[in-house]
Amino acid sequence: MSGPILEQAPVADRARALEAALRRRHLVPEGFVEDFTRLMEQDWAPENGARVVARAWVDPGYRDLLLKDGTSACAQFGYVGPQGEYIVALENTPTLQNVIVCTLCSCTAWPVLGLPPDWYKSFEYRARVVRESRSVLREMGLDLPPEVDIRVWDTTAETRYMVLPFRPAGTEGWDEAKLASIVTKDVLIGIARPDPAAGGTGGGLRGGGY
Amino acid sequence: MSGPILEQAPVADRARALEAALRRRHLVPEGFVEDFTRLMEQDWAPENGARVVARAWVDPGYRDLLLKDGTSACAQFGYVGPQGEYIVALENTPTLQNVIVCTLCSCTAWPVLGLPPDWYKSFEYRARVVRESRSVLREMGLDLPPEVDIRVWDTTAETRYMVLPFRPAGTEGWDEAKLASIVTKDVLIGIARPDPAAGGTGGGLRGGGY
Amino acid sequence: MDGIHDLGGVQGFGKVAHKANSVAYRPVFHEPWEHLAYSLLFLGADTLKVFNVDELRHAIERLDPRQYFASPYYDRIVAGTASLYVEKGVLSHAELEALAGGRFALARPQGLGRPARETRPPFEVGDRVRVAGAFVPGHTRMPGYVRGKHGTILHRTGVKWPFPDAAGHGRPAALEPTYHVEFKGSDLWGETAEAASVVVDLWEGYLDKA
Amino acid sequence: MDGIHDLGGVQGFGKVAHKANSVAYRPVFHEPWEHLAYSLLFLGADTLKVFNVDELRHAIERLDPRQYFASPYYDRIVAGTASLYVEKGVLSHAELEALAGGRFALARPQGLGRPARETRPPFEVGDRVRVAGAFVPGHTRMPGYVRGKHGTILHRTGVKWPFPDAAGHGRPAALEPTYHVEFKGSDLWGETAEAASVVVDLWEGYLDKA
Repeated sequence: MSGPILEQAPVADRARALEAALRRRHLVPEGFVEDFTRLMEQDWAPENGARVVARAWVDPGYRDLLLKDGTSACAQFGYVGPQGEYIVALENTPTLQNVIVCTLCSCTAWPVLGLPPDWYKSFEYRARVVRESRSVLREMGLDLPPEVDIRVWDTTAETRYMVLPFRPAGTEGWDEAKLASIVTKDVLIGIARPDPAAGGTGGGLRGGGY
Repeated sequence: MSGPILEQAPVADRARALEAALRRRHLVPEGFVEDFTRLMEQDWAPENGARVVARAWVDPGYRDLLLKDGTSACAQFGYVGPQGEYIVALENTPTLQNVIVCTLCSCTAWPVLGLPPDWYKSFEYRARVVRESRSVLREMGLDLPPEVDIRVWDTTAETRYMVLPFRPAGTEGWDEAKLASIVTKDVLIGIARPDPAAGGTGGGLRGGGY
Repeated sequence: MDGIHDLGGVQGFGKVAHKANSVAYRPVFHEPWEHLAYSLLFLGADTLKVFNVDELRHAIERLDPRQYFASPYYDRIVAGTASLYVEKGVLSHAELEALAGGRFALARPQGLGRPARETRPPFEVGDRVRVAGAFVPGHTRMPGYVRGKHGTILHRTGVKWPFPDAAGHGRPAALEPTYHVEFKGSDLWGETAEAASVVVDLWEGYLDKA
Repeated sequence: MDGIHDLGGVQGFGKVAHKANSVAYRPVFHEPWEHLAYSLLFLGADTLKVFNVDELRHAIERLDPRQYFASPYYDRIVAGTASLYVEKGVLSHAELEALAGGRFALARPQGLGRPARETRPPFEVGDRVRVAGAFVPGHTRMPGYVRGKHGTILHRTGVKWPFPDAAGHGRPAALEPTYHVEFKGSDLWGETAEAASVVVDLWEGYLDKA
C-alpha cells in the first residue's frame, strides 16, 4: 500500500515541470527566479542578525528598541521583507536560554537569520525540542547547567523570532564587527551560545565555520 | 534525510535472512513454520465466527453464554489459541452498530475472525474509524440511517472482540449452515450487516464472495 | 509513548481501500515471505520465549517514524521481530545484514519502561473514571486520544494481564485486570465526532476514580 | 487539523542531525532544483496572488501522510505549491505529469475551513487564558499539544493578521492579533517536560479567558 503512493517522478523533474508549465503560460516575470534566489542565497543571512546583536550589545538605546520593536530595529539595517514583517527579539540571560522552533512547518525570520537550516526543518527537531529541550540541546552540543531555564518559542503565527544572546565575558573592548563574528546562525536560533574563543577579526561573510 | 533511512534490502530478503539466521542456530523446530502457517491460512477463519453467530441465532442458551463468556462459547467449537484467550461478543441491535478496530497496532480475534485483513491494518482505518466512524462506514458501503448509533471498540488490551449481528428478517427457517453463510468477516468486524440475499445453500469455505 | 503508531484520530488520511464484503480474503498472504513474519514472531514469543508480544509491539513503535510509515504491515513485524532477536543477543545485526545482502534497519533503542502502580481497590461496572494524564516515554497501551478523558466502566475482565508499560520493556510486570471504558464521542472529538461512543480497553493502572 | 505535520511532542524520533556551530550553512541550497521551491511558491503567493501562504501550508498538510513523511522539505514545498496551481485552475495535473515524465502526487482535497469568531474584547498581558478545546477538520495554527491547556499572555501583537483557519481555505478571513502565550512545561508534558515553558503564538480566536 505504501509503495505506489511513494512512487513518483524524481523531485528534480517535478520541480522543473512546475517551472516549465508556468513559463509556457508566461507567468514567470523575466529574472524573477534569479532575483528571488539571490535574495535567498545572499541577502538573507545570519550575518544580518549578528550585526543587530552586536549593535544591541554596544548601544543601550538600540538594545531597548530591539526588545521593544524588533521590526523597526532590524529595519534600521534594511533587514525587511517576507518572513520578517514582525520580528521579536528574545533576551537571554545567564539563567534563561530562549530557543526557537516551528513545530507545524518551518517558519523562520528569513531577513535576519537566513533560510532555516536543514536540522531546523527536521522532524527530529520539530518533534522533540518542545518536549525534550534539554536533551536535544545537550545532544547538539549545548549542555546547559540545571540552573538555566529553557523557554521554547513555537513559531505558530506571524511573529518571527531572533534570540538576543547575552554578551559573554572576554569580549570587553571588541568592536561591533568582532562581536558580530561570534553570533552564529545557531546562536540566533538559540541552540548555541556565543563563544568568545571563536571571535574573528572582522565581520562580513565567513566561510565554513558556521 | 528520508532517503537513506528508507533504503534497505528488500523485505523478502530481510524476512528470509531472519529465518536463515535462526535456522542455522537450530532454533526453528522441524515443521514449526509450516504448522503455524497452516493455522494462519486454514484454521483461523471467519467461517468459525460465522458458525458461532449462527448457533447464537438459533439457540438462546448459547446466545446467553456467548454474551456472558465469549471465550467459553467459542471454545465449544474448538476455537481457541493465540489472540483468542479472552473473547467478548458485541451485540448489535437495529439501533446500535458495533465496530472493531485496533488503533495502536492491529489486534484481532484470530481464532474466530482469521488474521486481520489489509484494510483493517491500514493507517486509514486505524486513524479514522474512531473519529469519523459514520463517514468511514458509508465510504465502505454501510450507509447507516441516523437513528443507528455507532459504538467503536478499540482493541488496546487483551480482550478480542467479535460482533454478534442481529438476525435479519428474511432468514426465517434457515438452518445454521445457511445462516452462517451470510456472516462474513466484514460482518464480524462490524463494517457490514448480514445480507439475506447473499445466503448460500451451505456452510464451509466460500470462494471470492467475501 | 506518543509515537506515530498512535493513529487514533489522526487526520489527513484518505479512504479505506476496501468495499464491505467485496474482496476475497484468500489467499491469506499475498507475498511468499509474509507467513514468516508472524511465524518467526511466535517462535520467539511463544516457543523460545526470548521476548513477549508487548515487547514486540514496542519494538515496532521504536522503528524510525519514516520507516514505520513507509513499510507495509508485515515488513514492520519482520523489523520489530528481528530487532528483538538482536537486542536479546540471539542474533547479530551484522549477520542479518550479511544474509539479507543489504541494510536491515532495526528499532531505535528502548528506555526503561515503568512499573505498575501500587494495588488499589478495583473499579466496578458503572463507575466514572478518568484516564490518568500520564506522559509515558516508553511503551503504553493508553492511546493518546483518551488521555485525561472521563468515561464509564462497562466491564472488568475476569482475567489479569501483565502491565504492558513494564512488560513491553522486558521487566517484571504486575498483573491487572483491564476495563472496557466507554467515552462519549463528543468528549473525544467535540462536535466532529461521528460515533456515539468509543470503548477503550484500559489497564487498571491507567485509571483514576473520577 | 490533527495531521501528522503537527509534530510538537511526538515521540520516537532520534537525534537531530547537527552539532551546534559545526556545519557550514553555505551553499544555501544543496540540489540544483531546490531554489525553485520557494521561488515558485512566492511567485504564486506574492506576485501572481493566486493563493496565500496559509493555503500553501494547508496544501502541504493535505499531502498523503506517507508522502509527507517520505519527502524532503523542499519536495513538500514543490508538491504543495503545484497542488494549489492546479486547484486554482492555473495549471493542469495532466500537464505537470507529462512534463515531469511520471507521477506527480498532489494534495488530498480540502474542506471548507471555518470563519473567525465574533469579535470579543482583547486579552491583556498577564491574563490567564485557556486554549479552546476545538477539533478543527481544516487548517489551523493551534498545535495539538496546547489544546485545552491554560497559559499566560506575554504579548499581544501590534499587527493583525487573517484568521488562518479561514485564510488557509481561500475564504475571507477576519483580522486578529495574535498572542504569545506561555505554557508551563509540566502543564504540557507532565513530569517529563524539560523546558520551563513553551511559548506559542496563538490567534485571538483560539483563546478563551481562563
